[in-house]
Amino acid sequence: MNLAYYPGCSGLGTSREYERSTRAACTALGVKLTDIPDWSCCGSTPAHALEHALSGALSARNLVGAAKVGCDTVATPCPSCLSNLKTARHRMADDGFRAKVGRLLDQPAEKLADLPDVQSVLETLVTRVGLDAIRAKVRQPLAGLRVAPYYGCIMTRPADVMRFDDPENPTSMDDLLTALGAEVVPFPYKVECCGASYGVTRRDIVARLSGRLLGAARDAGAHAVVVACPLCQMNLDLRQTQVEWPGGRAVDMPVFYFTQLLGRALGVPDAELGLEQLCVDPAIAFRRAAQAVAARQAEEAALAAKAAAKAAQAKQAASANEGGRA
Amino acid sequence: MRIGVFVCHCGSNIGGTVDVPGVAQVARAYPDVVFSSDTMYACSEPGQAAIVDAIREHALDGVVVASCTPRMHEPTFRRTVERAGLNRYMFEMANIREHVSWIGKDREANSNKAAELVRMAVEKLRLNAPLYPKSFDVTKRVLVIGGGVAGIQAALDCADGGIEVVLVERESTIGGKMAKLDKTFPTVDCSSCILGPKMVDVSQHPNIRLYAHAEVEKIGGYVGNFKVDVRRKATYVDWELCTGCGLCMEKCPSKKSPDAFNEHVGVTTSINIPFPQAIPKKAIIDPTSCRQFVKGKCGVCAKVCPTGAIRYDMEDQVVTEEVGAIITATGYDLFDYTRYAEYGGGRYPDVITSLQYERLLSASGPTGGHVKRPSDGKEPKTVVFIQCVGSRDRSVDRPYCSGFCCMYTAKQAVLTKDHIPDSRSYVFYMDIRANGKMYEEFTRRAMEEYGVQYVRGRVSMIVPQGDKYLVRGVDTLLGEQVEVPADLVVLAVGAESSHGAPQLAEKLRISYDNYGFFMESHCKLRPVETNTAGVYLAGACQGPKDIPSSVGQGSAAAAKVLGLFSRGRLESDPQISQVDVRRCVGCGKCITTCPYGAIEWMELRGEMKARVIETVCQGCGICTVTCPQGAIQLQHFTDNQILAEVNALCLS
Amino acid sequence: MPVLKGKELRVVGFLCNWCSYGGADTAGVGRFSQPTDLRIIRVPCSGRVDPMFVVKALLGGADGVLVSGCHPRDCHYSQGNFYARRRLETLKTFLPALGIDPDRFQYTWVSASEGQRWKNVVSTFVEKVHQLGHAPRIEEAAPYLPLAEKGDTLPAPLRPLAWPAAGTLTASLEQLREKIRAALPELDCVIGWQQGFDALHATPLFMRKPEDVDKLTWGPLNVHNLATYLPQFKNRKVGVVVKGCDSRSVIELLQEKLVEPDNVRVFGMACEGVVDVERVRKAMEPAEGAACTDVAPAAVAVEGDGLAFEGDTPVRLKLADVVAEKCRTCDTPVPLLGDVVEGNASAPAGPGPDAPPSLEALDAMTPEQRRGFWRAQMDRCLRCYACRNACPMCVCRDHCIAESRDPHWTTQEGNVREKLQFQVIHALHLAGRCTECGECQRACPVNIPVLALKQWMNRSVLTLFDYRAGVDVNAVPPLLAFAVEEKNIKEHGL
Amino acid sequence: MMSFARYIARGELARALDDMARGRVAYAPRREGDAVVFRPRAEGEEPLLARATVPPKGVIFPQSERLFAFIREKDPNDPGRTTVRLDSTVDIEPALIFGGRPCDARGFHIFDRVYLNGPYRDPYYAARREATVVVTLACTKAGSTCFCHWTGCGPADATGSDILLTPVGGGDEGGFVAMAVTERGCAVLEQANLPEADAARMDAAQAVHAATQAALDAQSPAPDLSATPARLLERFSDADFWRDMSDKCLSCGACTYLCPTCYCFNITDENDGGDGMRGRRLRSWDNCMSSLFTREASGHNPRMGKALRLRNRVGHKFSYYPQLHEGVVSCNGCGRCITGCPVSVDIREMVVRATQANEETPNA
Repeated sequence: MNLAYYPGCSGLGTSREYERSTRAACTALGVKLTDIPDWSCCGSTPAHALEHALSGALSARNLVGAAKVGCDTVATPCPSCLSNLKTARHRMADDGFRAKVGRLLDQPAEKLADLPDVQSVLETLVTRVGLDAIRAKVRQPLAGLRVAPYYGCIMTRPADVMRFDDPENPTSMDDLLTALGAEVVPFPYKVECCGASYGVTRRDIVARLSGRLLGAARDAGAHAVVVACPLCQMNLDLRQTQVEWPGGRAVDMPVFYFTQLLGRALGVPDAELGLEQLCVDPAIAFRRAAQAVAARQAEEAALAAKAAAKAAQAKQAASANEGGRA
Repeated sequence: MRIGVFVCHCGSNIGGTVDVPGVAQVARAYPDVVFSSDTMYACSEPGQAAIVDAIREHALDGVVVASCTPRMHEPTFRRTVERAGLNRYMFEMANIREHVSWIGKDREANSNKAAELVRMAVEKLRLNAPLYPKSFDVTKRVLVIGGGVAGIQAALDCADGGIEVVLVERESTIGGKMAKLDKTFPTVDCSSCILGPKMVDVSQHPNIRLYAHAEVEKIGGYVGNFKVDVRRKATYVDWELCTGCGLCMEKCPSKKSPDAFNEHVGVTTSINIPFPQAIPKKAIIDPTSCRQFVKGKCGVCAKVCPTGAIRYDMEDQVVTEEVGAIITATGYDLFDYTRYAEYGGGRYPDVITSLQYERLLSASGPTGGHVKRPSDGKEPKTVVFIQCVGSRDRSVDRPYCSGFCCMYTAKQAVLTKDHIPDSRSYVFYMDIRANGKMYEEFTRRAMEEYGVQYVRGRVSMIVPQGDKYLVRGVDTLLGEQVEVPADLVVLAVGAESSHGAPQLAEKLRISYDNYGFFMESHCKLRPVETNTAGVYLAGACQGPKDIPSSVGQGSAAAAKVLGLFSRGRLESDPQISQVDVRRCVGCGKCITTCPYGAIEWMELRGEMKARVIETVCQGCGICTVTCPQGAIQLQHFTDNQILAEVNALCLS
Repeated sequence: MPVLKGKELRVVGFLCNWCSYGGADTAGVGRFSQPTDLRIIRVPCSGRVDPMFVVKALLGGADGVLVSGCHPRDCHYSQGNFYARRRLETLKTFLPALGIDPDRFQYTWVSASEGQRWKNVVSTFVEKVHQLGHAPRIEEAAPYLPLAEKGDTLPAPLRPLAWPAAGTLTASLEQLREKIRAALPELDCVIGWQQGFDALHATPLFMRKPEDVDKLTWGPLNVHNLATYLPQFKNRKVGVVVKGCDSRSVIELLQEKLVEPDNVRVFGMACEGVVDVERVRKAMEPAEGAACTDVAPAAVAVEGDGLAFEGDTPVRLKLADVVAEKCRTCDTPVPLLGDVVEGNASAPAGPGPDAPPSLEALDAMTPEQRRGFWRAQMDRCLRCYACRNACPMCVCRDHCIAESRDPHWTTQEGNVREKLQFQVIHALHLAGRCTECGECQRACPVNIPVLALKQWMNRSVLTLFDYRAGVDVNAVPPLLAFAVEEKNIKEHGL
Repeated sequence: MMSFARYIARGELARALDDMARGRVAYAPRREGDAVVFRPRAEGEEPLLARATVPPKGVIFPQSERLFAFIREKDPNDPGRTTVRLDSTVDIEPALIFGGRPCDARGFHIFDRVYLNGPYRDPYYAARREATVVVTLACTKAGSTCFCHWTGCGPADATGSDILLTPVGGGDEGGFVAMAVTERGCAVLEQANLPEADAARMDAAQAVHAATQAALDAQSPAPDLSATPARLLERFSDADFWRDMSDKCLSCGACTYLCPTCYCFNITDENDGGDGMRGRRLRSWDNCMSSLFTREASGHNPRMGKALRLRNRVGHKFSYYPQLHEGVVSCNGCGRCITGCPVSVDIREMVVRATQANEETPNA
């Protein structure tokens, strides 16, 4: 499988660990990622607020680059890049828009007509690699780890453009994590907003929204939250002490990128997964998982003991009347 | 030939952008036109009288009226010329309103076009021949498909009118959706109290033959002489012997089989009688959950059945019925609420559909009328109703309003207060549609007397919180977001076409819209008829509607059928094909392409020829094009008549 | 009162009463403004629209013709639009053969509730017709007769075309005669060929008595397709001797049940190509302007891949130069059915150019040239209808609409339009039925290349329905059937 | 009359033709596709000397001609009353036919007996016949299907022609001896002011005629057809004979429309377009081999089968017409019906077989 890879700016900056773990996981799964030569920023959130054609051109430029490399699909980890690339490709259907972008990029309009398709790394792993293939390659199942999968609010919306999973109740990450051996807790806020870029201007909003997410994860009994978006990870992980926890009780809740857990399950050494970059110590989650495993084993042992005792008593009664008969 | 041309002003509709007198003047110069005049309203009483007088005064033997669309007034004017003694088919129309005056303001071009359309009509009329309908006898029996309230009403009215009725119902009992209701708005009277007696009348009426658990398989023939194959699906219980005592239900070991009647709120036994007032009150085995079928061994019901009515080896059986007319009353289905993932429909046990809630409210329901939360059986204190789930929403391809959800939600809110006095109900709505008699007053009482909290706004999401559900929405009147912690959430799901409706439509050869509702002949003027003669519609199969409208349409359809049969014999449409045996060489191509099998072989002096069966031919004309030498000609649309119109335009 | 000069063009519409006529009404009720050019003719169903109505309008001076019916699956008569779709798509691909711009004819589906859509359909189509302007009339086209004579630019044949030596030929011919003599008693007669009025012509032979069978010949002069006589023997037992191409005509007759299988006994042998007498004559003519055209050789001998003509000027011609066009690409040298004498036929044609030479010539012309070509060729038509009566598929012979008053499609006017109109009628009636036996062109006393129209039609039928006539006895000709989902018919832009 | 003769050198032919056709439309053979048909000739155009595929009869007896137009007019103040006005102006333009053969020209003679000298004089035919000069080219070679010498015609028969040209001497130094047959022929020939044809050339012409006649007699000696009219009548009810003769016939119309002596026509009324108030009465060629020829309004057809129709065609030419016209056979032996027939029905074979004594078995 030959995919063009669009890392996105945060991959080189605040979400380095997401970038490293994505590459590690893909290599482990045999997925060849060909970086788009001379890729540039996709315009992220501000660009399309200013000028649609310019924002479209920024993304189209990258897609043209991908086409040059001869790939039919572009994979990108970050939902914001995914949204910009997909919207730009979707809008190429409109002749007027395509002509304007064509002038900006001095590319002939027809070449922009059929640009390569765009998918998130999550979608590529689940649909093209396939859960069975991933399950087969799991070395270290995430036994006992209870996770709350959080997709963020733009990965699946707007539905007719993104065309990924069920827009209101996506399940791809849930299935992936289950395949890795983790236990997914029912998490109602999968696609509710974490406050995104308000973290800079209106910290109070992020505090409330992210707080609610973390509180729900805590109440659902999760050991950790798993995300697929650099901005969500920052709001939930970096600002964990600043958020308003519903019910007041703050607790350390590690926030992983799904590619980190994927890499770990596939046996990739922790150093390559950038676990040390996380603010809340990931070890807390693994320790809780271990305790959970131990607790379950203890319980099974007790059960087995009880069953054995009953069997022993029954055998003794049988031999008693046999003795009687004999 | 002596032709009269009448050009209509239609007030200003035509006169406004067409020089009507000018067209009438030009028409005087057309071949065989001996009289031409313009008239203010041709279709009006004086207008028609003027035509009759002109026919008599000028001894006309053909009339052209240039006015509106023949689809609307051709029958009217045909009767007019018939009153004046002419044959109905010595008449042609030129549509100079919908096709000319209403679509352009250029007076000169419009007048010229109108003159040409009149010229085409005159040229065709010059080749028209009088046609005489043949009469054929009618099977005075009617088939009613669907045993819901509309079908029951239609069946009873037809039976009371003295004609035999064959009622075919897909489920094992008639009653349809209404039988599942506890109470009905706006009077909150008990649904089975008003429906039950009618269902009993159906079972006891001598003129009604009921086939429950049966489906229509094939329909052939034409109005007055339909031949219908009905597949009576296997019930695995011999209904002749079953007395409906219910002993088998008590003893049946598989108690957890799906209870479709109760909308899967509760569970039931594999062999069951859906509800106490079921008609026919007979047991039926669900082969998907019955151990005898699934595991191959059980036989408890066979052992306990006092009359030995159990037949595990029962097969489907197809019976053929001959009927003269068909009334389709196949009702509707509910929108699949799982498509709204944000409401958690199908995932959260206490988020249920309105019909499931109706079963919880119903005394014959699984909880005996006590409202209990499906998750833990506790009585809910806060109930939230959400309107327009799967209605008025283009994103799920359901842009239409289902009409009755506002009313049954108000009713359910009122009943909730009755059942749980200290409960508190919320209703999230966009607009309340309460346009029937006493409807608005009823919803007002729900708001004022029963303290139902109506919140104007849509619900964005439902989040389980502990054992409650946080319903997050907006109150657009206050301009704030709202969160209601609810014990139970009831989704007012909208109506959609009954599953299998498109396939039935193709069997009936009627058309349906892209939501699967059947197309009526004219939305205002002929709501219960279809474009296929002899096939009528009643109830929600034609579009979402409440019980009063459905019953009304049931009676309307019955009235149409009684009117159809009242005339004793039916007249066949003379606009059918005819074979000129001199020109027919017996190649059989027309027989191959006739969609109705209306052409058969005939031997004439040792040669094989084609012959048209008058009563079966529907007048489509496919055979006339197929015949290379034009031996078979569709009357009133013969090759020469159409060529006359083409030549009037092109042969200059 | 013709159309308003300068403002309107002649646009004729055929609308089905139940859906599209209703859609036009709804557009009217909705007051959606439309250009005034369109004149609507109401028909019960799009299945009632005969492609010849469209041709009659276009040849008669219409600048544009629009047909509209119910959407597929929604026809009031359930199948009308399915048949219409096949008939009208076949017509649309055939119009260019006459030099008529196919954009001048459009068919589409509009339902009774789609007022807005009808307005768009009419406005777009009328706009398109205005772009095309007045339709050029075929009878006013400049006559165009390409100078390339038939003989000289012929591509090499795709099969060897070598008749067996005289000895083996007569041996297998004797075998064939034996089979016929054996079958003769229980047959009314057996149709074959015998020597004609000169050495260059064979003529059909009707064998009833054993001694007639002695006259049976087999060779490159057996040009006639004897299957054309079978329909007249409808309820009598008859035998017929066929070449490979003729056998396809017998199969097509059986497909359409125009002859009963147990009333027809077919005999045949391998064929190595038959002569085109016109080409032989051209090759024989010493010089232009000879006093008398049909100077015939005294005798003709078949020698392998050539023909030896004795006579005052003995000449030897290569078969490849004088053989009929159809034989160059013949893929059925051995009859496909019947009691066949296993002669040693050479290999059938391998893959070759997709279009036969005369069709390629027609393809190469511009629409203007095609109009001029058909105007010039049809000018000399005598309306003798030999092309119709020689055609095995034309069974309605005495009742043909080319000469009937009811229905009155064609007038007795001697102009090019009426003459060409019959050729279009013939091509449309043969759509999906013509086996390209070439008899129509061979029978024409003034040698008009009418076969090119049928070859064009067969190519359209092949692309639209991937169907070839007269190959499978059980197949139904495509225009006598329909498919709910058409594989190769793409809905048009309107 | 034979004395009036001129000589046209080969190179001079085009110029001579222009002079002779002064003030007339000249029709000459021209190759169109693979057929040679008579078409109006442009000034100075070198005429094709090959024999035409179709006879020139269409110039004088058109395939379809308008007899008259009828115009319906309405009384302005009473649209009920309509009067019909006829417009039967016959616009004939003087013409000249060059390049026909004696068998073509004699065809006009057969027509004249019916349309001019018969009980009813046809104005349309008469107008065209008198306006057309026929310049015929004598034959120098015998075609395989030529049998003009059987029917009273011949390779140099001048009947029906105004001027007879005979090619003398071969190659480019040869030329044509032009003999005027009728006064009109003399006048037209005079226009071309050509040199006198001296005795030597006249003899050469006679020699050519004789040579062609000899070639014909050698190729197919003329049988004695004097008894044919009677024999054909005797054969009238011999169904087997006519079945055998007509088995292979396709009953199309090629033979009749190619025949220079077939003069049957059909009359139909056709509506003009425009305002529908005008129409035309057309006379067009008809073909007795088609079943429509004798089909009655009821659908009954006295000659339903093609055998009966073929019997009528042969009988008409070799029996019925001769009995009406002093034994003149209405067939010039041009052989076009044989070469033009898709299945090579040979009228010679039918006539000879019919003439032989009855006792011989038909299928000999």
